[in-house]
Amino acid sequence: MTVMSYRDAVRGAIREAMQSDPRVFLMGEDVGHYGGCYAVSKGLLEEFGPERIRDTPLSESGFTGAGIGAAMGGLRPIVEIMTCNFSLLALDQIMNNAATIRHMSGGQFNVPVVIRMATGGGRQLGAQHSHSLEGWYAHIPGIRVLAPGTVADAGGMLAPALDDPDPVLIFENALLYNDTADVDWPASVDIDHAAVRREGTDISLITYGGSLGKTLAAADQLAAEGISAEVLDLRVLRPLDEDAILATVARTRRCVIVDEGWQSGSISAEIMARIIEKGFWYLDAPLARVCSKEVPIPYAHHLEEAALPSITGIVEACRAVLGR
Amino acid sequence: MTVMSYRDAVRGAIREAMQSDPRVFLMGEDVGHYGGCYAVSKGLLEEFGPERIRDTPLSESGFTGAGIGAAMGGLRPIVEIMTCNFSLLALDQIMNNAATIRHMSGGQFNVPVVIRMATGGGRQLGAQHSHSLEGWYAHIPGIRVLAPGTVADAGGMLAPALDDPDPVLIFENALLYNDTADVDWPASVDIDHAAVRREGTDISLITYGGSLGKTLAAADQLAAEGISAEVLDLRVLRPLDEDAILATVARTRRCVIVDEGWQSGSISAEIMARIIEKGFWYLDAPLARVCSKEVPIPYAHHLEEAALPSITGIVEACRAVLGR
Amino acid sequence: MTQASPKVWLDRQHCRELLHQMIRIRRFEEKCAELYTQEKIRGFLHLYIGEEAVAVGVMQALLPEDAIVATYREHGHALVRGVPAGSIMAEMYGKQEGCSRGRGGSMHLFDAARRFYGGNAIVGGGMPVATGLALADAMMARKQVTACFFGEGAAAEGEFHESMNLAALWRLPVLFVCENNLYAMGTALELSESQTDISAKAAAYNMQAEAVDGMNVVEVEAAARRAVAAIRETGAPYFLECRTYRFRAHSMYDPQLYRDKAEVERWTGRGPIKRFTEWALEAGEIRQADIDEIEKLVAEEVAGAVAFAEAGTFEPVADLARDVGAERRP
Amino acid sequence: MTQASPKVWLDRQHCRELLHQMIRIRRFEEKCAELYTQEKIRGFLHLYIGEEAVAVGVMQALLPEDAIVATYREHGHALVRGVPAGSIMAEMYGKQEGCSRGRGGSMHLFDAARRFYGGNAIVGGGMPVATGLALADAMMARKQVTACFFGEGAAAEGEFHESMNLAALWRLPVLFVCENNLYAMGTALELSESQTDISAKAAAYNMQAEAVDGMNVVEVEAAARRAVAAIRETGAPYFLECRTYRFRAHSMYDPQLYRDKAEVERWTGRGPIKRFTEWALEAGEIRQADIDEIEKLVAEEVAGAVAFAEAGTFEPVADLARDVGAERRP
Ligand SMILES: Cc1ncc(C[n+]2csc(CCOP(=O)(O)OP(=O)(O)O)c2C)c(N)n1
Ligand SMILES: Cc1ncc(C[n+]2csc(CCOP(=O)(O)OP(=O)(O)O)c2C)c(N)n1
Ligand SMILES: [Mg+2]
Ligand SMILES: [Mg+2]
Repeated sequence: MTVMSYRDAVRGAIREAMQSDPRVFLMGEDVGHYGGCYAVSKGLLEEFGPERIRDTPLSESGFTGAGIGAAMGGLRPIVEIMTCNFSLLALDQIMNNAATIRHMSGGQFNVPVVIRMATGGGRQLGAQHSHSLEGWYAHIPGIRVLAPGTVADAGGMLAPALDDPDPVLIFENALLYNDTADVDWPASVDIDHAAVRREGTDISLITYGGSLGKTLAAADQLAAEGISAEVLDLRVLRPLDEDAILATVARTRRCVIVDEGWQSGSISAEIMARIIEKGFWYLDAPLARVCSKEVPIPYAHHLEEAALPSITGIVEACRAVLGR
Repeated sequence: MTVMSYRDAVRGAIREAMQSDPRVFLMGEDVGHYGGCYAVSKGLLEEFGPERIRDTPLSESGFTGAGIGAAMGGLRPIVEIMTCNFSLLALDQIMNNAATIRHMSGGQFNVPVVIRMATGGGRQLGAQHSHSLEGWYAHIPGIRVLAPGTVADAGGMLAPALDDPDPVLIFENALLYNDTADVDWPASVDIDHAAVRREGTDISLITYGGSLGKTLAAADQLAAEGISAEVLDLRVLRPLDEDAILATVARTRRCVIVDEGWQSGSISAEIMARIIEKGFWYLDAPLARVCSKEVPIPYAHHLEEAALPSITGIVEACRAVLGR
Repeated sequence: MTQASPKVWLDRQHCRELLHQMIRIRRFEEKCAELYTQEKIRGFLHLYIGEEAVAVGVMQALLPEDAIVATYREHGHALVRGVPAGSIMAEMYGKQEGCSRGRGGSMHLFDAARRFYGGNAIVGGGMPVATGLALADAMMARKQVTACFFGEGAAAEGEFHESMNLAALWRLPVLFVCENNLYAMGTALELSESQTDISAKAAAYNMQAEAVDGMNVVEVEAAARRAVAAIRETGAPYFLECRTYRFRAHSMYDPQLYRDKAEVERWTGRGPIKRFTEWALEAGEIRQADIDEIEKLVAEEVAGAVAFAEAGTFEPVADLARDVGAERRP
Repeated sequence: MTQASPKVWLDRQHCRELLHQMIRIRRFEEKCAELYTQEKIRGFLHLYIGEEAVAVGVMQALLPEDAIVATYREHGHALVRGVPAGSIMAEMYGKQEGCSRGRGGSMHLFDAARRFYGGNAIVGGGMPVATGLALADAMMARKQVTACFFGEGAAAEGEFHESMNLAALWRLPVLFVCENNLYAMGTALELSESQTDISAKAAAYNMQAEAVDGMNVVEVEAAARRAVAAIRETGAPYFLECRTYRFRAHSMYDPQLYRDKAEVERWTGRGPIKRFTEWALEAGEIRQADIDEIEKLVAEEVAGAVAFAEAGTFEPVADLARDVGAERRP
């Protein structure tokens, strides 16, 4: 076991992938000389040189598309889009190329690219820098969407993502980079299944990524009130681990979903839909969700806090569902 | 009453807006000399000249952003993005500027722009030209999303959209342009409410836009089987008319949602979520939905048909929900 | 016949080859237009008629290990690259014997064996991908070239700008081929570019750039050979603007309100096949008998392609979700 | 003092004004840095220190009816434009007395009364908007100019390309001001552009373009006046590249691994305030007493701004959803 931060885990995973496979390289804005905007890639330029730790111009569509092309050309690129806020500029390449080329070419070509980006609010960065778009991206067929919520997942998801013959998007919540944990290293995780992070019997809390910590904290508070909450970390937002979702709801018969996306059209809606379609008869109460308020995320601390899911909000939603 | 096509209705609405308000102009690719890629704007260049029927270069982000700026500068631009498939290139401008500026500026600036685009599959145009993204766009706070499914709405939604002080996106399903109907003209509709297009008692079918026709046809078939289906046309995808959704479900206690978006994360999921959150106790059966299959839409006719919602698929989903 | 030489060798055999390829494209597409009106081919169909000299000329300079990225107007490129006419036709019929299993249609021809990377229907969308293919070549020290075709309309897109800069900045072996046919759908070049000299735009990225008469197959071939030789030597990208003209409508839906018949006639008068044939006959490089034989061969090939497509089968609907992702993951 | 003249009148009063404005920005931002370490200001904070001559010089040429679009590094632009220092500071405190009601923070200063359209934190994202503002002016035959500020890093973005082309193609009255400080975060210009002469890129759009020493406020002002006069006369856009340098970190998080101290020192040695002060003292245009008075005035203004921000109030949480859309629709 090794104590490391989420940031170190991502960096360690990149290093190991680059050491073990010469086809792997990292490209994105400021991954090299700056050391990564979140210091994730600090030191890697010195170790691997500017060809493989490749600083790009500010050209999200261009370099994401170049990553797609390089993947088709036999490399295993890790494209870093600084934050998901800027990924909108690359969406054409992601949806119209990365996600479609295998199907559209009748299976002749595949796109083994990994696209990493930071996501989430909570740092007073305002409306253009606080999006949580991972759940929204999970709408697109042809890509896999990962949301590591723990240090172990941050370190362990990259290798299987690089092994995946198809495009994988990894959303790293920027608030997690400083989290530390004692983890097995080298980390080895799967990228297919959700994980129960806490067992419980009264209610299921389904969440992922940046909201996992808040949800576990809410579960602690609920425990103090005598409510036993199970916490399911989705880990993979596309394809959803429907079995795990249905299994936890079957156990507890009640469910609250926590998700930092704007509420309407968030992935929490999709999870509700799956439960209703296949687990309707398990339910003893309506489902509920705790999402971001439907506003551009404001700068002022108190307003931003009010806009994002909170521990109190989760606890209250659970109480409401449980009728307490 | 006047018989006209959906195309004529959109054109008529543009003409009238331009005649009555000198601030209104149309810009987009091939709106002028070509006559509009769906012939919507045919003849308008001759009538209004190239300043106000403004052909743009292929620069979706540039001219959409210019529309946003022009709106802030006092004009009332109608920006036409040829199809929603290309709108991904303009998403940064839509989400980071149009949708946020009012809030982010503390209410000082607003963006009265109307952005129209064609949407939908069904014409064998393949994976890059068959997206149905209107439900996906409905996730974004700060914009209004309209989906005219009738000739009257196609003609009547533009004027209130132009009057709206905030950005309005209008998705015109390309398969509807040739539909004709006998409508009141000038059309006058609201852009806040859903509309019951057919009354019924056994089950509610909730849909919009390009799926409305299929859904009404399915309701006809169901009627022949003795099943009375109510059809609710959402019309406005953001903000959703939650009252109308809950009201129809309260009446019929059963519901199927029909939507051309890819199933996971589609707007049908959001509708299910709303019903569960606020109408759970109305329900006598699980909800169901008929969406597009989660594949890039293929070219071959039989595969494309299998990928999109079908009348048979809707009828079968209803039977299943009704346990018949 | 593909040759690695930087010079054009205009012997008889080569003249025949150039003419043969141009006529193949022409007749194949004339057939496509016919089949479209018969509703055998559906969706969007963009014909290359009038622009044949570009694909034929450029393709001469490429080797089998080079890669190609094209647009929705790519029948010509696919044919000259060696994608079998039958598999292209079957693709447009939506048959599983098509080069994309019927999933792509006219706008999305793919062929892994020929390193033909599509068939991209987003204007400008193939340019970053081509840049990335070349990046892979550069990083793996493979002396390959990626040829990237696009229309002059694409030059206004941000993806053009970003790709040009990346390719020039990183010195990637891309041959950018701008097929400047003066119109993007109905939008004339002067309505879409403040600088209508596209090769001048390219030069502003510090990229070697050149404009040629795209109606002259020999001139195109010569320029492409120079360009490809330069790319192979320096590893740096090269921009070739081929000035050409589309004789037909943009797609099958286009009433062509934006240009007058006289203009079209002026251009068809100097069509690439017509001009080359006249010159080659005059120069004694080919004889009428050669042309007749080519037409016969091509007619057979096209008929064969149609027969192949007609005989093709439809992929089972049960396979719809196949190839959204890999069947097996590690 | 804003003047409509195309010439710079370097009288004493004007020299004082230029110096005063530059010192205002400098001291205001030094205070911001201090308040950031005290956690009074949060989020991202990008300082303009070193680049003051650009905003001060350009703003001299603009009239109240002109519009401004800036970036996340826009304190200087807002201050010189007349947005009250207190309302800027209150904004960074997240108070409702802030120029964006505390919703925007440092990166999103807005002021409708001064036609200050933000404060945009997407690199390149303001450029299409500025183009559109100018389009409105052109279509409404208003003789106004929109000044659009952005860094050299933005020049690689597709939105730069599309905006430049649109503005030049449609002849829109935009003054594009590229603040070329040689770095985009940690990425040096030569790592981001194949053509590092940004004004040469601009010329490729057939746009009038010019590069000036952005550390010399008088040179910037003179160029801006020429540019604005040309725009007002012709209606066409103009590109001004101001070569400058950021003395501080990119934002408060940046350890500046990508450049060495010696380079920074070389540039601070020819800082815009230092150079202008030395020249003006030498030329007898100002005296030490003027400087002392300016510093005193500025210190009072900054202290007043802090006091205003401190005394400000927080918007009620109940108002969170206000201004997502209009309160009343027709
Ligand atoms: C991003 C994008 N915008 C719009 C379209 C619709 N469209 C298809 S082809 C075309 C014109 C392209 O012109 P050009 O690049 O000159 O190529 P050409 O068709 O003349 O060969 C347009 C506008 C598209 N496919 N992609
Ligand atoms: C589209 C986009 N990509 C990335 C970023 C992150 N980012 C913020 S500032 C910056 C550097 C911009 O450099 P430049 O344009 O030269 O302006 P400067 O900061 O030097 O004034 C980057 C990469 C962003 N805000 N927007
Ligand atoms: Mg063209
Ligand atoms: Mg810079």
